[in-house]
Amino acid sequence: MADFSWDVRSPLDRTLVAGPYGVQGDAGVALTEIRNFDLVQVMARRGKASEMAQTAQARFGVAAPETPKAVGASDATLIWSGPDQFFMLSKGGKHSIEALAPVFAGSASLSDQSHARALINVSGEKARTMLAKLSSIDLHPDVFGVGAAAATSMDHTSVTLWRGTDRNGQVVFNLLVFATFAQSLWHTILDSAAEYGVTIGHSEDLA
Amino acid sequence: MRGDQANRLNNGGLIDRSAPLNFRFDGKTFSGFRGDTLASALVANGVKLVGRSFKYHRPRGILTAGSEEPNALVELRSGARREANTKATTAELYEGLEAASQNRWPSLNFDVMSVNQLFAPIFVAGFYYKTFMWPAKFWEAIYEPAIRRAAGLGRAAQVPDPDHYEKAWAHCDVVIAGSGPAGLAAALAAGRSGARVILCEEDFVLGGRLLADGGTIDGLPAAEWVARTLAELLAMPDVRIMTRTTLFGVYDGGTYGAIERVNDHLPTPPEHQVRQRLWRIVAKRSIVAAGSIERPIVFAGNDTPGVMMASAMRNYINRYAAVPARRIALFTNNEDGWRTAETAIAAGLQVAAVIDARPDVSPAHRSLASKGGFPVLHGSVAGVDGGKAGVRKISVSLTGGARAEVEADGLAVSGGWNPAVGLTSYHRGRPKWRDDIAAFVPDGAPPGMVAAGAANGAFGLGACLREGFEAGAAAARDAGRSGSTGSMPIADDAAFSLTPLWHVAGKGKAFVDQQHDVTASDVELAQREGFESVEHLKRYTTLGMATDQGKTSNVAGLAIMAAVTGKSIPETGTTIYRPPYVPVAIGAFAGHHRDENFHATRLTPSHHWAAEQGAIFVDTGLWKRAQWYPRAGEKDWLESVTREVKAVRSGVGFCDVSTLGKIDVHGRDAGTFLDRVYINAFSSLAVGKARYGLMLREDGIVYDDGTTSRLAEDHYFLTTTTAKAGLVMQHLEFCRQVLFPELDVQLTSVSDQWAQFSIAGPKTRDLLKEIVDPAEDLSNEGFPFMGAREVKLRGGLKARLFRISFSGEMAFEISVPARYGEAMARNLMIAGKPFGVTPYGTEALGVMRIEKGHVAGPELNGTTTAADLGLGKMMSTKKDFIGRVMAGREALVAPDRQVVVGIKPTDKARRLRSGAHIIPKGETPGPDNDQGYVTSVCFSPVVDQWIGLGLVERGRERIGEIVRAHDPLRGEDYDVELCNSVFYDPDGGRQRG
Amino acid sequence: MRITCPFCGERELGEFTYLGDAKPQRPAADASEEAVYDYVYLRDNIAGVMSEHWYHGGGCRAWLKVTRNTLTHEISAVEPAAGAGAAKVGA
Amino acid sequence: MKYSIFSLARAALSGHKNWKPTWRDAAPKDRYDVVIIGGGGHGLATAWFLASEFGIRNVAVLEKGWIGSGNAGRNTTIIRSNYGLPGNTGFYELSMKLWEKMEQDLNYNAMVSQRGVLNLYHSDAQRDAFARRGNTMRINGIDAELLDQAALRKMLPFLNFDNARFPVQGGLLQRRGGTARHDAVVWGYAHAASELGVDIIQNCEVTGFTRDANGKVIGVETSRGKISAGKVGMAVAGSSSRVAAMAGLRLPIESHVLQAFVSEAIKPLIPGVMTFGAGHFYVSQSDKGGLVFGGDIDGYNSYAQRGNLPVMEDVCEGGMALIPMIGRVRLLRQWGGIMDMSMDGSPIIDKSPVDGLYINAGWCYGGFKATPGSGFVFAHLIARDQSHKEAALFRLDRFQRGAMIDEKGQGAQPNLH
Repeated sequence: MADFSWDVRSPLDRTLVAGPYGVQGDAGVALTEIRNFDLVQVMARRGKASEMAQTAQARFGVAAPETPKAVGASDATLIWSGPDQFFMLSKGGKHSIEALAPVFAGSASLSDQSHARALINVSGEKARTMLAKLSSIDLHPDVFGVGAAAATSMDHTSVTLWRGTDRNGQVVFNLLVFATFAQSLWHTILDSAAEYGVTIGHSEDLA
Repeated sequence: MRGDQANRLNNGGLIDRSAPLNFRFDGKTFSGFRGDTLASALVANGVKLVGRSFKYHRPRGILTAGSEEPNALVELRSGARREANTKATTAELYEGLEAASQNRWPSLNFDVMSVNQLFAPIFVAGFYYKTFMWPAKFWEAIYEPAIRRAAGLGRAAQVPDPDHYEKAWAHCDVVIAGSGPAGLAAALAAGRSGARVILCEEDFVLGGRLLADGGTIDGLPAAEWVARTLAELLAMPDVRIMTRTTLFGVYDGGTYGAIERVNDHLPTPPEHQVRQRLWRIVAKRSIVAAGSIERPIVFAGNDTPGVMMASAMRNYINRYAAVPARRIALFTNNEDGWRTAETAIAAGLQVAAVIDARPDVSPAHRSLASKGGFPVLHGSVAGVDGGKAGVRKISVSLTGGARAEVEADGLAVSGGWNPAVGLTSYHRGRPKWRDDIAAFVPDGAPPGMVAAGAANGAFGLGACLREGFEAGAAAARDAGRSGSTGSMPIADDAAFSLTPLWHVAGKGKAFVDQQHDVTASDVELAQREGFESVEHLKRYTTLGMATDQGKTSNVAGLAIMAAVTGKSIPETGTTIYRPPYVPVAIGAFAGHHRDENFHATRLTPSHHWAAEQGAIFVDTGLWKRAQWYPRAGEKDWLESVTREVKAVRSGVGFCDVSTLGKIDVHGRDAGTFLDRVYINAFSSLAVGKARYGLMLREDGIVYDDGTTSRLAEDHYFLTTTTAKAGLVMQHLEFCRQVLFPELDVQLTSVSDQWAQFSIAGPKTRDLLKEIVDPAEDLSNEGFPFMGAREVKLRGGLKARLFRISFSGEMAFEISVPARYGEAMARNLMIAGKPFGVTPYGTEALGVMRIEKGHVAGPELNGTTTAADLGLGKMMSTKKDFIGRVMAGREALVAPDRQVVVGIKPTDKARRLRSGAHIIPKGETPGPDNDQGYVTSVCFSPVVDQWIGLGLVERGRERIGEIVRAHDPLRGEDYDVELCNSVFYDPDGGRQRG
Repeated sequence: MRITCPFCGERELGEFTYLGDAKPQRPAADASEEAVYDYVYLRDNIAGVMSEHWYHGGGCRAWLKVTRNTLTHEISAVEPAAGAGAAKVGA
Repeated sequence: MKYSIFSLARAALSGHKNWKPTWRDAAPKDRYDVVIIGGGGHGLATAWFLASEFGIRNVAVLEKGWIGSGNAGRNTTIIRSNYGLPGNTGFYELSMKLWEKMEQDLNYNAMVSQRGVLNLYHSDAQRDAFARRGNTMRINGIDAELLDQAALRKMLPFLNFDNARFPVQGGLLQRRGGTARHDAVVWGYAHAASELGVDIIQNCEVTGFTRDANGKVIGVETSRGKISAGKVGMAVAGSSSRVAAMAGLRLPIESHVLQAFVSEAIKPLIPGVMTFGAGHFYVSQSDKGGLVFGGDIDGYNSYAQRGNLPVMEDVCEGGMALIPMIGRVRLLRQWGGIMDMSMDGSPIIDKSPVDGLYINAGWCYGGFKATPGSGFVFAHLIARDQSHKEAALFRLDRFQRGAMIDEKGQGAQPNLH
């Protein structure tokens, strides 16, 4: 019997080099790849949006977002991804597609996207300035506050962007990127951020 | 006076005398100061001759001090960074700057091409339309190359631009173009109201005309007021001030284009920084406070070096402490021009005379003249003596007919002011004429935009502040900001009186468009020849089409046209204003998207593993795919590919096919939905089964194909071709949301979720048994051809397994979540080792599909029907589906259509090429017997010769016929046999076995 | 041009794909070939206010009906396609 | 008035005071044998061919603005006959042959310059498609060459071969392709037609058709009064649907905006016309020195004659990807034209379903190169009531019959052609 193992590799595994990048000194941008998460697309069946919402409320204790928002539950984040649909982001299998399938049976269709995306956390004093080179949407804090989310495009690539809770007094943006585009967009992000100085890392923890 | 800057004043100016800078112009070294432009530094060094004109190669100097400059164009920098046609008047001086004059040979001072001036009597507007026609062949061979070499201006770099560019977005309530008094007042009012403001200033300092003309605002000298205002604005967190930034265009929905010259003032951009940045600014309101442009008066010799706009002279003297001339004559038709006389006297320069075209001069100016000891001549300039050394003598025709001469080394000209109406006119709004200032002012501006201050025809300082402030307050209000605007800055308005004067008739060339050498008589000639419409005038004479975009010439040109046609200026009208407001580097519009970053790159889950194997990659859309895996000793790609094909056909191989589009189709009505989008039925497909599907466009032509599996009663897994993945998703969403909204269907792209591998060859099952949990039944009975279901792998991982074959061999496709993709490739290698497993690339994939006669991209070319592809029988007659009705049109079901057929050369050693045409044997090729062409070819190891597929008229009825493959492009013509398109295992026993 | 997606808010043109006039309705299964030809090929090609299909593919993937003036590019209304999201349509 | 170097030299002696208008600015008469709507290149060429080839000289060309104010005056001046499908191939070659003798025909220098048109390919599949097309051209007697990368490196060393996302692999070259001075084509046809008696009437907008009891078109109503006509031809690409609607017709056409760009003039840099195969960009350099370039249409219905930034950026991205030395060359002007985008990307030259009305429409973004050919075959159709053989497939009813001429294979979606 052959001897083989099932190593997982994140889409940025071969590309990401932890440490400083670009201009030396205090980094204006911190980039962290979050690895190995569960991500499930939940889409209401026709005419079943309110059933789906009730199911989500019962399961997660929070209302599923009906507008472009990210809503934090105790052990998961629900991110709006389109009309009558949302992403369920979590860790550790508790809300994996297998776990959720029976819960939403009849009210929503589920699609596993855990491997279809890379998750990049962008923070730092220059995070917003840097993202203005990639994103056409207005990220001013009055417009895009904590918990705001958007299904949008960066560099002609579809992304899901939401603003997490501030960390150390600084904004935190989360970026879900299609896995096969991730390396390409990563390089573009680095090019855009280099002039501000970058700290690069990766993590297994959802921020 | 300091060193070689002989024409620098000892005091004053906004230059930093503690920061001297060396620069070179035409190989000669000069010095200037930080705060200089190249033009001001040249002025300070007494350089008058800086360029040659486009057509006649006339010597030219510096006319203006801004982006409207037609003459002082240079090649800036050298080598890969050489920039043609850079305006010396806007180029900031930096240490080591290198510039060269252009459009001259061998030197600026002695330019051979200036012989063109001798032919000037012939080289009138449009002369080239009337000659160079005989003999016909001479145009490309002789005339045109000569014209092309003579034309153009500067030389562009001939190697790739080494600098980087980027693009960015900004959002605000109010964007303001220009930071003169109107722009600053607007920013103050809007900023104080709490609005988010972006103020764009093309200069490197704020202030606009205040920098040269000063004045008193709120009781403060202008410079102090600007500094105070700037401090207040900088303290507002949502006000952003962008210098070196020109707002160049306005687009729909309140989107504005701006170019920021981030590092053009440095020799090279610092590391990690861009040269320029293109901004897309989204604003609820915009205020054009771009000022106005002083206009010349057209007279003979008006292009002589030393003739300069009156306001530009003030710029050089007041802002740069640089003296364009020691003895200055002023030619004006308005009050404002007199400021130059005041400035000259204040700077201790001589005023030779003021030539005023108006009947009256104000008492204040009369006393200035008597105090300054210079004459005021009522009349106009009739000619200028000079040449490349600059102005010497000016002849004046006095009101009443007498003549006078004035000796001077510089002539300041003011013909009045034209508001900068570009931005307000880019949505095809036409500016309107105002008689009181004899100028066009904005009208019909794009939604949300207003003009204020001089850009709106308000020339007084007080009026500029008032209009700007009010516009700023109103814009903020419109954007929903209600903070207090505080008090409005106050200043006095100077009187403005003007007597229109456009053109002084006289002997000698009088230039309207100096860069393009369009003279007043060219305008008259155009009219004579019927080019009376301003657009015809522009196109016939090229008036206004030079790099200054007609900023100093357009209005004068149409005024002259109005005069000769007897129409008024507003009746004559303006040409359409076109963006950008200033020329913008192409590199900036491209930004990051060049070289390898032109488009994004998509990588398959096993990409890095394949790279380790030494795979050669091919671009397929955005994807990099392994094309083949060369091995040491293989002499070419064909040898590698042939090895891969043989390995699959005799053993087992695998290929990453993750690039196929993959879509989860969920919902109670998923089957009904697929029945409508595919020509064949899917609602009848059993759970656990896969089926090949073909979809048409609504016009009946084949759109895409792929295998779709039913994983559950309400869940299908649909695949598309790699090329059409995104488009099919869009099409299916259209069907779901627009055409069939009543159906319960949900669609999700899972293309990136699954790493999918095709495993093919007679030993496939042997290999799979090593990977898949032993409890899974992979036998023909347990997992028959076209089966599809989830399986457990050894180690517990779940995968999807599909028994489908593109190669014609016993084959499966296996999907695992993408993060396991690389592990899957490695494990297939390990598990397959005993069976000689061989990774194969897209070339081998292509060979095997051609051998099996499967159609792909070259056959699904957007013009073929299902029947053309040999798939007509798949079209269900029991249901409606997209494309059904249009597919039945007469020409699409005609018996003589070109259909897919196999093709092989009769000479087995012959290479077949795609794109060769099919001609009946024995006939001379021509349009009437061109019966089709070869679509796909490969060297088939199993047939042991080159084979192909083609689209050939009635091809399937002609199996066995020998025809010609005619390929004149490659000089080939050979016999081929039309044959069955399935070259390999026509019964399909192998894939079912 | 910027389109206010009813789900996402105002977004720039690059996120959207255009299809065309939203007025022609796909004929029923039993319609004549002439009716289908008209649907597929003939256009009013309005110079003025027109209702159009746009796809927010770079965002929420909703199909939209956009009312836009083809002379000025001014957008006066945007509504989702009947079947965008999960709303119940018809019986 | 005959134009030549001699007449120029003579005129110079008199200070160019004796030149006559290039064409007569005519006032409308009550009746013409043929009225052509549209004073662009196609309309004026049609009038000239009617007069010179078909002996019909009582012709008026009605132009709502100034002649050449539509797409004739706002295109990127390319001429070529490198089409691959029956219907197009022969027609565009007919047109190319007319370009080759235009200046002598018209006594006007339109600066027809055959410096070559090169379509670049970046993949094997593109090469194969070009091979198919190039062979079609050769079989139709048209010049075509398939060049490989080595040949291109020699010919155009500045292309991005080595640092490109989609490296250039080769190209299909038509040496007889090139450019012509667009405005001069309009003026040349106006000049020559006017000399033969054609009335060119500017500022005359057609507002309706006059019909007889049987519905036949017998004239037009205009901003300058009614004009009766034996036959009426429309050559108003960009406005075809609007004009056809006055006769109650709906066309398989949408109007879309196509942007074009010109850079500042620079010394000769780019020899011929080239098109990027991996993005939307094509470029040539005018005799004056400007790089004239463009790309794809903006992609939405529009009559606004102006475009938006995304396409402008897309075009410049293509330009930089292909020719990275143009980064510092500045874009000087941007404009937009309204394209008659047909449902298969090919034109319509046919009798309309309304008796007496003839249609010349649907040129997409390819109308300029067709100017002389279009004028010739349209004049033929109007004069003889029969399609010229090289225009026989450009029928209006081809969509009903399923006989589309779809070079790009995009089907009935005009913004994809």
